[in-house]
Amino acid sequence: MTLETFDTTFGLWIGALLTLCIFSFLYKDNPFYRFAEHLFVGVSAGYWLVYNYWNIVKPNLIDPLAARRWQYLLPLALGIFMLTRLCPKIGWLSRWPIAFMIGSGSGLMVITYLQSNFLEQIKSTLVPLDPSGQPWYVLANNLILLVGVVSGLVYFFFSKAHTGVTGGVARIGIVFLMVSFGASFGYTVMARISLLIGRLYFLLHKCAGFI
Amino acid sequence: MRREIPLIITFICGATMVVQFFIPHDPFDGMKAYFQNSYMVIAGFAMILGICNLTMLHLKKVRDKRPKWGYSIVLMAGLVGIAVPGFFFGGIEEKTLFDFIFQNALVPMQSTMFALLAFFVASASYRAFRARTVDAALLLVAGFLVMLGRVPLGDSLTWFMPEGFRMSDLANWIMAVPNTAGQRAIMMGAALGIVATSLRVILGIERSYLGGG
Amino acid sequence: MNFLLGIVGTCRGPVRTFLLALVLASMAGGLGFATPSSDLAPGPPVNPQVRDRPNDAGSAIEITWDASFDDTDGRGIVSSYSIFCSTEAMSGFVCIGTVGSGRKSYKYVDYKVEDGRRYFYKLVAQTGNGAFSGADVLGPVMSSAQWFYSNRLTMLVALIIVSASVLVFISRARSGKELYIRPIAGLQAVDEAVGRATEMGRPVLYIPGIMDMDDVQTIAGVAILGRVARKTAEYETPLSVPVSRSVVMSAAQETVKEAYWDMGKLEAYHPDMVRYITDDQFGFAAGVDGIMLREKPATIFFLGAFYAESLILAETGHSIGAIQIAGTAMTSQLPFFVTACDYTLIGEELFAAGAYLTEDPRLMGSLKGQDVVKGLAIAFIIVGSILELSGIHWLTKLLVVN
Amino acid sequence: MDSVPTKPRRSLVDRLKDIDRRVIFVFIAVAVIIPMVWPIGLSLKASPPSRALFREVESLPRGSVVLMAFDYDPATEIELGPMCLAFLKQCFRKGLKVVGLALWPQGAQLARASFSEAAKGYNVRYGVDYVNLGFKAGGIVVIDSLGKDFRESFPVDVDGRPLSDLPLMKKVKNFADIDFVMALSAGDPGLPFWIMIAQGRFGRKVGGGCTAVSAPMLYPYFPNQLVGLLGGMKGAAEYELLVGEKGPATRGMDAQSIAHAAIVFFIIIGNVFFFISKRKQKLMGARA
Repeated sequence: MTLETFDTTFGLWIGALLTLCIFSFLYKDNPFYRFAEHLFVGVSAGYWLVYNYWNIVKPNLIDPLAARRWQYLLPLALGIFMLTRLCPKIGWLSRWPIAFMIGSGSGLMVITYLQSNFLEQIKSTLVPLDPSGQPWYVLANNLILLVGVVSGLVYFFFSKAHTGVTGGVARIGIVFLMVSFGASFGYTVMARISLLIGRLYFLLHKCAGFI
Repeated sequence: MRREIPLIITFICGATMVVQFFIPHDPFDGMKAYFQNSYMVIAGFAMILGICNLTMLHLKKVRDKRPKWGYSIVLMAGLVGIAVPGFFFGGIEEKTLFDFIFQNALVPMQSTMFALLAFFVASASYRAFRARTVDAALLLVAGFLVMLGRVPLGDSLTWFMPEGFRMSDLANWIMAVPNTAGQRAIMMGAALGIVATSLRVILGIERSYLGGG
Repeated sequence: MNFLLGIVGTCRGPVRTFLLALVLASMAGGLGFATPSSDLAPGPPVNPQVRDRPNDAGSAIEITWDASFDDTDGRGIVSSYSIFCSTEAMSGFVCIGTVGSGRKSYKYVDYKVEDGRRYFYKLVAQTGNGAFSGADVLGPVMSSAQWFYSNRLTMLVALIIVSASVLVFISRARSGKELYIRPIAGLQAVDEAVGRATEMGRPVLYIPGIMDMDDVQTIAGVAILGRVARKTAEYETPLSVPVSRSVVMSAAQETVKEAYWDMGKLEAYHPDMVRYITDDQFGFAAGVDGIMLREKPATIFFLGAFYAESLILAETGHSIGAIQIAGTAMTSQLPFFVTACDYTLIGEELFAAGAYLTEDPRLMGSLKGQDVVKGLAIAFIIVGSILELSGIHWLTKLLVVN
Repeated sequence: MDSVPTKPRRSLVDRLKDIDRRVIFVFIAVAVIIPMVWPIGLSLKASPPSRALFREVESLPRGSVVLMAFDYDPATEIELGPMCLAFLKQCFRKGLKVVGLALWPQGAQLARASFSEAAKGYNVRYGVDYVNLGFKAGGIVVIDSLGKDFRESFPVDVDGRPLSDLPLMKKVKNFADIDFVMALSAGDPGLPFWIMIAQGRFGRKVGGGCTAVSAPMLYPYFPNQLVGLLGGMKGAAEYELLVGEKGPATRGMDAQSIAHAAIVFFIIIGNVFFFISKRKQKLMGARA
């Protein structure tokens, strides 16, 4: 057995054991799951720490600073301020980087959501209504879609009680929402089963050589 | 001042991000990338805090010999076991110890945890897909039809229908028309909620993240 | 050609033979007689234009043209186009780029220019054998930076409308005008859910999603955490907040601490109430599942941004018999929360939660402002659909934002 | 959390209605494992997009060059891997040459494994009948550069050998030398980009394979821009059927259909029990 095949075999066995440990959770909480869970949390936390350093902090901060690009001093300062939480006396400084992150995050969200999830959605509701060159049933579908979008929006009215006309339209909105939840759920079932088949294929084929 | 300065920072950063969208001119054109880069770096530094928190909690468990403290040792061993080779021995390239642990421990656990969903999807649908109310019935019927339409069985059950009106076509119709409508209404509503919340954050009206409402 | 073949397919007998012959003849014509020899110079690019590229930070000139007459189906002898550039009109042209043929119209952007300097361009079509078309000198042209994206005017208008209506109603609400807000079941249940945990003597588990603080859903989740923490402080119920991002941990610690301080229960606060698990999506799910099984919380809140872990968490929470209140704007995960949780805040309802729980007039005013925008959007959609159906498109064209 | 108040002695119907979820878990596990170990071979009919892809590849003359993109990762291998194997076997059997590349980082390794698995039993050699160019970051930009010269983005193959050392790559300069493009894609960058550039701009014939989740978004491209499409495990199983190589997807499809049927069955009995117990309650209410 060469070192490489030993590596592979050993690795497969670790993978198989941990896979079984996690699956044991389905029965109930037990020492095997607890072992895998703690290992999982520890290893993944370590993984992301290392990943963060090599893929974010080094290329996006250390390398540019080493190349004397001084505009990177600001993120460095903010990063260090973040760490002041470790000393309670000046811990309040950590609010600055948090404020920076929240501020720029919200600013970006205003723009992206207004554009792609609001204006673009209005547009994609309206554009397919152009009657030229479309069979009637496509147009009918697009009109149903329009009714669904409008009534769904009415459901989200907060300052109007759901009574009378508003209530009736909101009711139609709920129908669309419920159908959409059911459909998305049913649609995902198959993909989730594929994941399980993938894991079992790993266990039965690659590890046990069954099939 | 401890509260005012963060509010000013939030306002300046937020306003800059909004303004840069409309101005192609220097220096606004590079602003978005710079800010995003900066907060990635901040999050990178912050990870040290998270790791400290996790370590302290579990070290305390071990020190106080609290029930099941042995698992805390497993956790610490996992953390140190991948971080030390990742930082000092060979980095994160292929065929390093770091990569070995990633491929053979982390990836199988991630995919298995993900695969648990196959079971949970089944138990959730058994419980929730019941025609208790009109709403639940709608959920049930839509989900049921789409599920059947996704497998060959669905079409075989509707063999008597003309082509184009079988179960899979019905499922596709549900996905394309009522489902899209519902999703779109949620998206548009949520977008407004997000925009309004962001505006309140930028203007300092929503400040609970600084502590206090 | 396809059209003819289609006809052939539907005919039979002698008619079919005749038509087939016709098709073959026309094909031969296309191949043999109409194709010019490749040694000839190809026709030049049609309608070549140069201009400063609009809506940019400068240093870019855009060259556009339509296909040469020899770059069309059946006469495709043009293999590529070459672009030459110089700072003088008559001399010094250097090739700066080549573009492959086969399209109807073309665009090439020259990024190696200085703002405020005059440039001249030449554009030639060439064949695979190296024959060139003639070319006129294009230009002079200068690049410059602009101060406004002309194609984003619609966005600016939309932003002004949204901000104005939100801000107007906030200031109105501040001045003491009473506002009605319809009940939302999931939010009415918050008190009861915390109360239940108190009665049972079990903790409340609060998960503000798995995304970082730059996501507004997380901000909303942490804001609601502040309200829930006030209640747990009041009832002296244990609170546990596992998080998957370190910055969220810091912000959540501040929020919870402030809430306990406000309620005069600072001695009951402990920083370990908020604990970091791991940045890993499924590692976090595994850790939180473990917490659920061991701490057996009576009430679980999922408020923030969730991905595929949503159902793993919600099903485990259900299996231990907890009351679960979820809320997210992730459309792909809502179905799972709806099926597995007792109450679900759908999309915008998550962002409305702050207003319900605090009854802060400013937040209520903001909700009213959002409603006004929704009303405008509905009106716009109805008017727009009538226009579209009657074949008038200017309104939808306004919505294009790049 | 059920609306029915718990009675001291519960009837069978009530107990079945609130069945322990672990019973469901066992059924799902069995429904998946049994067909995987002993395939049933449920009848399957190839759908038009799969058949079209198969016919198109069959019609390629011997020696034609097929470009194959491995734009997926281990998470989606269970769906896309079997397609890849069936397709490669068809190519090798027909004497087609295959050039593999990846726009996803882990695709290069998957390509290596798939090539060596598919090559078993065929007289094919690396460098002559197939090559693996490895991974290149950049998505659409990489595809665009292939229109000019493969060497621009891929100066060497996955093992660092220069392309000039590979006999197959001597006759492949750019898209003009590619007869067919097959893109296996799990997301972005992926099939839409290949359609946009390879088909739209360079007029190559493009076929593809994708996950079940993204199939509805890609179906509209068929048949004008996409010659054929394999969607999810079902598409892979159909292709195995067409090629005549029953493989993992056929087993997987059996497992998937049965697990699906099991869930459908549970939903039905869940409702049946629910209605029976509701009627019983009503009757009891009437008596009281």
